[in-house]
Amino acid sequence: MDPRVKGIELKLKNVRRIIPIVSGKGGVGKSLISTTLALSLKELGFEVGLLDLDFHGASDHVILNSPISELPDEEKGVIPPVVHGIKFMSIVYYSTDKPTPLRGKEISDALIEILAITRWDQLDFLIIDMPPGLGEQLLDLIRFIPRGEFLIVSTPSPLSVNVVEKLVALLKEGNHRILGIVENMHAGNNLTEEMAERMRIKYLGEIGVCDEIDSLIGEPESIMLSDFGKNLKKVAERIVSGDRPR
Amino acid sequence: MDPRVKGIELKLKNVRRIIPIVSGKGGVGKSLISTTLALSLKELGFEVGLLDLDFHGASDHVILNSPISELPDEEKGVIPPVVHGIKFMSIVYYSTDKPTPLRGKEISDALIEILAITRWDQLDFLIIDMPPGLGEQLLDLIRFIPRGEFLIVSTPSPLSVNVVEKLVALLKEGNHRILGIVENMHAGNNLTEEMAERMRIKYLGEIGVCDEIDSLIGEPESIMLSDFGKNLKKVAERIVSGDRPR
Amino acid sequence: MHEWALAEGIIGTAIEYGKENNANEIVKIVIVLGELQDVEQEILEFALTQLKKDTIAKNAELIFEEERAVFRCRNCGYQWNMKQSEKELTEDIREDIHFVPEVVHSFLSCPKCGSRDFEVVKGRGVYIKEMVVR
Amino acid sequence: MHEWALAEGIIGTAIEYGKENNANEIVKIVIVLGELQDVEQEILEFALTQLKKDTIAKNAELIFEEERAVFRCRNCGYQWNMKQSEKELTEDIREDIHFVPEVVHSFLSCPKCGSRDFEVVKGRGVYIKEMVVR
Ligand SMILES: Nc1ncnc2c1ncn2[C@@H]1O[C@H](COP(=O)(O)OP(=O)(O)O)[C@@H](O)[C@H]1O
Ligand SMILES: Nc1ncnc2c1ncn2[C@@H]1O[C@H](COP(=O)(O)OP(=O)(O)O)[C@@H](O)[C@H]1O
Ligand SMILES: [Mg+2]
Ligand SMILES: [Mg+2]
Ligand SMILES: [Mg+2]
Ligand SMILES: [Mg+2]
Ligand code: NI
Ligand code: NI
Ligand SMILES: [Zn+2]
Ligand SMILES: [Zn+2]
Repeated sequence: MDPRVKGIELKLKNVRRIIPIVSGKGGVGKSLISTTLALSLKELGFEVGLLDLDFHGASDHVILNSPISELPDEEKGVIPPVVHGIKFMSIVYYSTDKPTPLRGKEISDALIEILAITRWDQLDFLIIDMPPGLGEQLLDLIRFIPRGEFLIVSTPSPLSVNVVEKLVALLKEGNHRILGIVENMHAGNNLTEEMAERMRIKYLGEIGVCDEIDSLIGEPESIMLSDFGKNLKKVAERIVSGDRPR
Repeated sequence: MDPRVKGIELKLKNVRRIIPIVSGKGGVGKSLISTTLALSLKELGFEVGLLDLDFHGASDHVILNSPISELPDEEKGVIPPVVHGIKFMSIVYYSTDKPTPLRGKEISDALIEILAITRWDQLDFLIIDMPPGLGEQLLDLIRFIPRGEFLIVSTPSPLSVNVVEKLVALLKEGNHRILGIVENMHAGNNLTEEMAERMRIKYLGEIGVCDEIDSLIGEPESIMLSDFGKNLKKVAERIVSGDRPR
Repeated sequence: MHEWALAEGIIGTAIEYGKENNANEIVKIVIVLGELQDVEQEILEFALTQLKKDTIAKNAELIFEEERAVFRCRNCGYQWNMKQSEKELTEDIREDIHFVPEVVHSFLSCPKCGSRDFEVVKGRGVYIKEMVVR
Repeated sequence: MHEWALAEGIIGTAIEYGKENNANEIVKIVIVLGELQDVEQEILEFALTQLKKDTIAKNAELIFEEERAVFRCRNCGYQWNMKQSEKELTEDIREDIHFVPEVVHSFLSCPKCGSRDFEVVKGRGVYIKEMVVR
């Protein structure tokens, strides 16, 4: 028997809402949106955690410019370091940002381990940055955290829409909760909005192409002040809707 | 014993060069580059195959606007249908472009099966479009096709460079062959070129941001005529260098 | 007849194994046929018989064993078989699966809880279970 | 002491299992400690002893078994153990692995062929091997 599965449940007991940021497609802005959304919710007064589950393509520590050379403190579990006001956990603390050539079974094991030892304690929101694909991380989240509320990200490219639509179909078929879709790098066409309508999910708004974003990586305060940050705050408010910090 | 492993070797016997298009990072243009590179090599007179191994995010059939409702012919194996002059194989012929929620072991099995049954026969180049990540597809290619010549793709974003550098480190450490790196969506900074220098791999050229590319998806002839296509032809020529069609 | 490709793998593997073990001849090959992939024994046997001519496997006895497919749900643990999924497995879908058994995940889900996260425990496809060389 | 979190999982699992089986008490828990994760038995035992108080596991006997780590290369098939990788496994790296055993793939490679594509066959981490309820 794997005692870690029960461990996951216990560790997330006091986390009010869990929001995995998913797409199926890579490079659509999941990591930038995860990080900026976490910072936005913090700004609105909530207690926020951010978990980077994209083991092969971990990015949130780069966006946050978070130090990773020291191990998180141990105290009846692992305490996620507070970075820019949010509790942040990533495999990079342990892999020291070296390549992690993990196969599926290993990804699943690492994911379960991290969820079973991280002490989020009281949180209003846990934002989970997900890898592309429909693989282990997605299937494991569905399995171990059925109450996750998925936030879908797509760009207006037909290549993105084709892949994202499959993810949405899969989530809908399994009756999983979908908060809605955010269109990133909006570019004039309506492909994403039409897909949202076709799939009957909420269109939560668009983020335009923000030319300066790459130069702001590592400076989260500047990201928050950029057009990207401003647009994302609106998305954050829509997600929060009536909710108030406890 | 798994007879398919030997099958792979036999099926690739008459394929002269095998070029997996990799990045580690998603959304950097691997699929657009794979497809356009295959078409460019064809234009140069070579016999070309294109294999889409990104099972969760299969895109090449969308770019090529290739029909997928009919199964490829069976004849002492499976004959990859010829699309725009190139032999094209993808899991979508069999999944009928429905969502394929596969875990690692299953990805590996599907990959081995497809490689073991597809009859490429005589080819000058087999281009393999790879998924993001350092997972099953990458590890299996390394294992089953050690003679692959990896073509790396990155964008100038620090988020891309951080991930791509890990992939390159992994490939170099294992003494795998690296053709070089293509910078896509070039944007003024030198991060990719500097990384190429730091990692001692060849910088094969840049492709600028091509605003019309999304509107050309599904029209490969138009892609070939676009700035994207023109830039990629230069990359193709660099890859071919002295090689001539047989 | 994509079975020919599978047969090439089998004979190729047998010969390689024989050589590695300095065998003069391959006496017997036991081949398991998984129910999911639904490979026709006669077709495979025909291809194998053609391919083993003029090799050290030319006199090899070919033995076939069928293996029933068993699926297990990773979500609820339920186990089931092909018969129970008969309705979903139309002829078209069976043919897709015949080529790439993993696409079964695009078409089936757990009959009990509906999850797509299931495992093919047994009966996936073709493999060599045993070989006798001399 | 992140062992506390592991202990919570173990006691939580044991109690749940007990309830599902309508048990009055948990008599015994056999816990395997994989060498790779290097969990200290005393610390884990202390945490378990604290956590089982006032539960149906309060009198449970705790039995620990060590499991040696075995690695196998997927590329060349070579099998090896921790001792053979002693040099690579500095104290810092051992600590990283203590928290997330999979990061061993960032630090080790096959001693024979150099491949990073290896499997932890045995001795990965902590699991419950056996439980006796009444
Ligand atoms: N709104 C935007 N405007 C311009 N570029 C963006 C925008 N959002 C994302 N990007 C670009 O896309 C790249 C990928 O973003 P990232 O958050 O890493 O995506 P993912 O996590 O989905 O792979 C970034 O490096 C950045 O260059
Ligand atoms: N040179 C380019 N200029 C503008 N957009 C591009 C360019 N290359 C790629 N893109 C955009 O990036 C997206 C991802 O490309 P794709 O080939 O699917 O990447 P990958 O296969 O690496 O995920 C495309 O949908 C397209 O919108
Ligand atoms: Mg990301
Ligand atoms: Mg792609
Ligand atoms: Mg069909
Ligand atoms: Mg360290
Ligand atoms: Ni067939
Ligand atoms: Ni510890
Ligand atoms: Zn089920
Ligand atoms: Zn090895």
